[in-house]
Amino acid sequence: MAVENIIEINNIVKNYRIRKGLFKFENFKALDGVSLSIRRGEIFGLLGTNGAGKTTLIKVMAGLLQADCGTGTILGFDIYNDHKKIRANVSLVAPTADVGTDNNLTVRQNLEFWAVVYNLQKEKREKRINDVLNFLDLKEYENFWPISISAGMRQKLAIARSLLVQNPILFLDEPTVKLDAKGAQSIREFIRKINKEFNTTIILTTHYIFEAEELCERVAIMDKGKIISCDFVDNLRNNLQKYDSFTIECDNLSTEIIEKIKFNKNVLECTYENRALHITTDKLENILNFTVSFLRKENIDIHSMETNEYTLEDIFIKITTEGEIK
Amino acid sequence: MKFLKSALSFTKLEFKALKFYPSSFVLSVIQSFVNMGIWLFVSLFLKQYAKNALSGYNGDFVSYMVIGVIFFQNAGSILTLPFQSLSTAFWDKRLEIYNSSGSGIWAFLTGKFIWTFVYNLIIQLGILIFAIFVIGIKVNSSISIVSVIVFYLLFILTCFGIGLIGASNFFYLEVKQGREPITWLIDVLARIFSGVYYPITVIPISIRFISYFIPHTYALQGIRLIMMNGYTLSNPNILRYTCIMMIFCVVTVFLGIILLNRALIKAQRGNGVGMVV
Amino acid sequence: MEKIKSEWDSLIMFSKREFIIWSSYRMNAWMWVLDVFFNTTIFFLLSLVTKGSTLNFYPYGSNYVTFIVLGLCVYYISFTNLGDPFGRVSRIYWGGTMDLYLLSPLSYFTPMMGVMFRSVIDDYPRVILSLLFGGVFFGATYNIMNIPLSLILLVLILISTFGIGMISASSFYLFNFKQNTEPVRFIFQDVIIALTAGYYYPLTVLPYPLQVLGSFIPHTYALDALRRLLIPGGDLYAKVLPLQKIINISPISLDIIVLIVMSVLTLPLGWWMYVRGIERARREGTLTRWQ
Amino acid sequence: MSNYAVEAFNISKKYKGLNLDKKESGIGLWIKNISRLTSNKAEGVLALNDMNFNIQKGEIFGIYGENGAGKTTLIKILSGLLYTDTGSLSINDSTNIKEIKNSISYVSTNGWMGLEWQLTTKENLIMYGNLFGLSGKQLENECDAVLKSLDMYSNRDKYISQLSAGMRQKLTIARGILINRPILYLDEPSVSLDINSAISLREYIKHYSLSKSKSIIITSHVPDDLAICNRLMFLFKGRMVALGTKDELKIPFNNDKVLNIKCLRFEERHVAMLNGISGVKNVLNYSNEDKKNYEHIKIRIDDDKQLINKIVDLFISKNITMLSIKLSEISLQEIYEYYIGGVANGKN
Repeated sequence: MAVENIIEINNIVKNYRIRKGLFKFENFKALDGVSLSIRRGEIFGLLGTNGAGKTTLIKVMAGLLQADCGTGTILGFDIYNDHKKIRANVSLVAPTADVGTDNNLTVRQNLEFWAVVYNLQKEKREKRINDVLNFLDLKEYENFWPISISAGMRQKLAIARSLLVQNPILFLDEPTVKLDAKGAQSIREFIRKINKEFNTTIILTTHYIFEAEELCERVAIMDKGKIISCDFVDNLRNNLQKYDSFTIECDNLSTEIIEKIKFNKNVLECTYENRALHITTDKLENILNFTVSFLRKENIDIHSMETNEYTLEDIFIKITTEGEIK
Repeated sequence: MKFLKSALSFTKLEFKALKFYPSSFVLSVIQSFVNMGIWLFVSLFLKQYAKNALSGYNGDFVSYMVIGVIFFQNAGSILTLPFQSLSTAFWDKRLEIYNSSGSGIWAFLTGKFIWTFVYNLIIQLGILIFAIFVIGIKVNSSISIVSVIVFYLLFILTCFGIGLIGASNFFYLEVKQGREPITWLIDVLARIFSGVYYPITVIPISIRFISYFIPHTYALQGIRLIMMNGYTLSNPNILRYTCIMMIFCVVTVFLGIILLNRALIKAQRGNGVGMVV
Repeated sequence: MEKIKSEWDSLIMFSKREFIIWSSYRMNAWMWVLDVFFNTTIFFLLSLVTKGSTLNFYPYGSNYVTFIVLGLCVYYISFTNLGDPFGRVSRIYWGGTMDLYLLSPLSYFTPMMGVMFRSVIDDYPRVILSLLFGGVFFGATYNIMNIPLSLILLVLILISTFGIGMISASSFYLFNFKQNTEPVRFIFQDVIIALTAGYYYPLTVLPYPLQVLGSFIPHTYALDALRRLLIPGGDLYAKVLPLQKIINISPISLDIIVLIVMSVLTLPLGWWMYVRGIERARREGTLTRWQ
Repeated sequence: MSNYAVEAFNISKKYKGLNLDKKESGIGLWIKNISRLTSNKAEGVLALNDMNFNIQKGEIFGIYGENGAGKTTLIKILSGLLYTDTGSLSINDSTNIKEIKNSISYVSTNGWMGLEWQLTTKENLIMYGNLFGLSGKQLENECDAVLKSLDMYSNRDKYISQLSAGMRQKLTIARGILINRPILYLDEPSVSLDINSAISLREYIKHYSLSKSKSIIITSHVPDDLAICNRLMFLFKGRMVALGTKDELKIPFNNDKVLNIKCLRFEERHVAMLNGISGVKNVLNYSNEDKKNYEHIKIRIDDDKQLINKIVDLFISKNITMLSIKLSEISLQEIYEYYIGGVANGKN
């Protein structure tokens, strides 16, 4: 399948007017020239500090907010003229999952209500609701009041609502905030499952970076209304470190051994300090295998080993504190 | 002293809100004027037919109506105040925060009371002056201002007391929004039986006894007699009304404080004053 | 056609939901009934003030209780149709669901109308109740002959007040009145209508400028016609309203024509303004309160 | 004077009627459901069951548990917002509810957090100070100091509506610190804070406790928040399942370590071989869900340095490329699961 950009926006600018006094207003730049393209079927992560403009961007992409300038198409629809069609074809789960969940209705009644609102055909409604309930393991709770199920369940209910119609795009704004470890884990599993089974494009914002690392192929990191970098996680990593390196913790290395390791032409740099052997290389896998088996052959104890790969969290902190990477 | 200071900080809070939306002050002034106007026109419409029923007040139905409505309005907003304040704070999730200070909820209610009292006093005083000088409500020339103030204060405090009793219902109530039954009932009964809109003498004799259990009856009647007929506190009728109002005032305020305190303690024994979920 | 069908389905579903919520407030329903009862009682007792004088509210017959009961009917209708749409829009806004409704194929109006259903079941029965209480307990009498025409008048006042209600609702987004009292509704319902609609007194009591102001709201005409038709002894031909004195046709037909014109004007205007309001909110990002 | 900031004996708390698991007959209402709790017919639901513990003065104490384990209830009880059903509680050597309220500072970060929209950040703090009986010039100075220390000083004249969620949260925490009570409760302090703010908040809390010798009690379901705690309590379904320092809590694990291995070309059949090495307790987790096809293996092993060599040798012989081998401590969530597993097995 050819790579197809399901979302394509260019130079989006959005200003908010903030009330300062009775008649005084001040502009606040929420988005400052954002360009982004997202492919069909990927899980895309939007990361950023508080107030970086993630939610605004999501609203613009969902057609809930009109950009001040810039161009863009979502699902091939123009963001200015066809916003109605965009809205009818995307789903969104807001960070406060309880919004839209009516506490007076049971879980099932809630879904029935939204099924009608989403204009599902009458014959299909019943089946679809059952499917969604089964898919998210909510079936046994269908007759419960939303208030008596856990926060994680309520979050699932919100996701269930957005799955009723099989829209090709699903926006998840902080889906796991306020959930405990177990609840968050199961939500993450479902996100992956939804993406796989329905080939839904998922755009995800989160504060938990490890979550993005676990789920997303590509991420965009936002700061002050700008996307300061947007790429595959690996590429971001490669940008930060040109060569791979790894560290092996081991005792009593003689200079002789170190020289032997250095002799390999793929080893670019090799130091031994404080019981740590640090090697920089351009061929990670080979050198790893080579070094480890060499050390073991020389009967040297290995205490630990680590490839010095940046985690997404490191990348995030580095990027947001140091600014754009050239 | 510390208590008063924290109560006043709530008063200040309301004042700040007013600064944010000065229009709300204008709106409530207009609202009060309109409400007075409606009843003014009703009395204008009916005044020619009502001479007989109002012989005790010189047959002046318009003055009778306007004075009654102005004071009744004022009392009505105090009556609902405690419950309303608790309810908004509860839904805004503030109540628990206030309660984390030793006497926070009481400071909150007192502050609100002070604010509403002053706010309404200004508005209603304006309307009263308007009614006297523009509409031409007849007020006795030898009116005893002190007596009016005494009655007014007793009236307002009584209403606050009833409001507190009503507010103690808050934590027992099924629906923590809208009107609360006790204050609602008092309000409705007062509208019908206390003679806001018509003298209680027109009420059929078989149900007129209800009037005598409502503080509004005495307060409004006393204020009218003082303002329209020029009676002073030395008048035996007025003196009797003053005593009755004092009893009402002391009983309702004390009962209100005790009941609300008990309700708070009970709430903390149960599920707390904040939302469980 | 398909579209209308689906909107209709959603409307039904909304109403069903509102009904479920409404029916769990049974206590409230009783309070409403009592409220109607007490309201009529107040005016019944007020009418006793006039004991000992002969009444004649020309041209509206001589029964003050019927007079008031009809006033209350129009008051309740106006309370819902005019007063409610704004409240509903703001409920959707503060509840945060506006975004979600917009992310569905529904038209802009369906959610608002659907959510209004709760007030409809709350308030419309009050119209009938007040007529009933007036008749059963307080001696109100009606001209049964003229009921069909009165029903047409009721429908017209329903539509025209709803039109004004839509205008008021649109000001929520269009003029950004979110925190406080909303001016369109306030000026109309709480000032002009409250004073000049004449729920409790005929328009003729008012000073002339207020009478002219009263000529611009539908309530005046609806009440004028209803009272002439339904109160025994009402005069169908005497001209009392300012407009009736200017235009020389029979008062009842003038009332009906004016009501039709007002309905045709306000409803599309309200409709259009509401769409503009949502568009504006979409530009400014004020559709819902997030965070 | 005792050394304890909090002493709790056998405290239990029942909520009324929160048990709505069964579908109720007829149509209920959300509000009704909350308030049905207050009617006498309501079933009691045990929110906290028979808890005994002490918290020392100057200690940072953590409460860890899943959603709905009773964390918030416990903290509300400790701050005098809820009364216990049974048991006795003494906070700062006092059992009087008014004195308790005067010796604690309760920071809840739920919902709108009781901030007043019509006031600026600083005015909010001053208003809150007034509520707690502080006033005057001194209060203003303290407000400035607190705002500075939480890096909020530049926002002091902003209205609440202009603050982001994270800033609002910081403001509620500032409010709690402002009134300067010997005990500070933080309920879920880092929800909706971004990473950097959360880290600096933790540092600040630690510093605050040390420098002013305050007792701080933190509830959270985020393990990172609790890293600064001296002692931890595990809560599960209203029961205290464990209490102690992190090392004490780890005793049942016999100093076991977790070995995390990331590698290429690991297959299912190799698991058995790993288990065959003596000293390997069990393979906890094996997944290849990584996007780059790395396999992640978690093994629980004895605390024995030589074991790593054995495993490395095995991998070399099987031609599996290892990208990292790292010993780590057992995570808080794992310890927690161990304890609640014990409760579930023991009691049911």
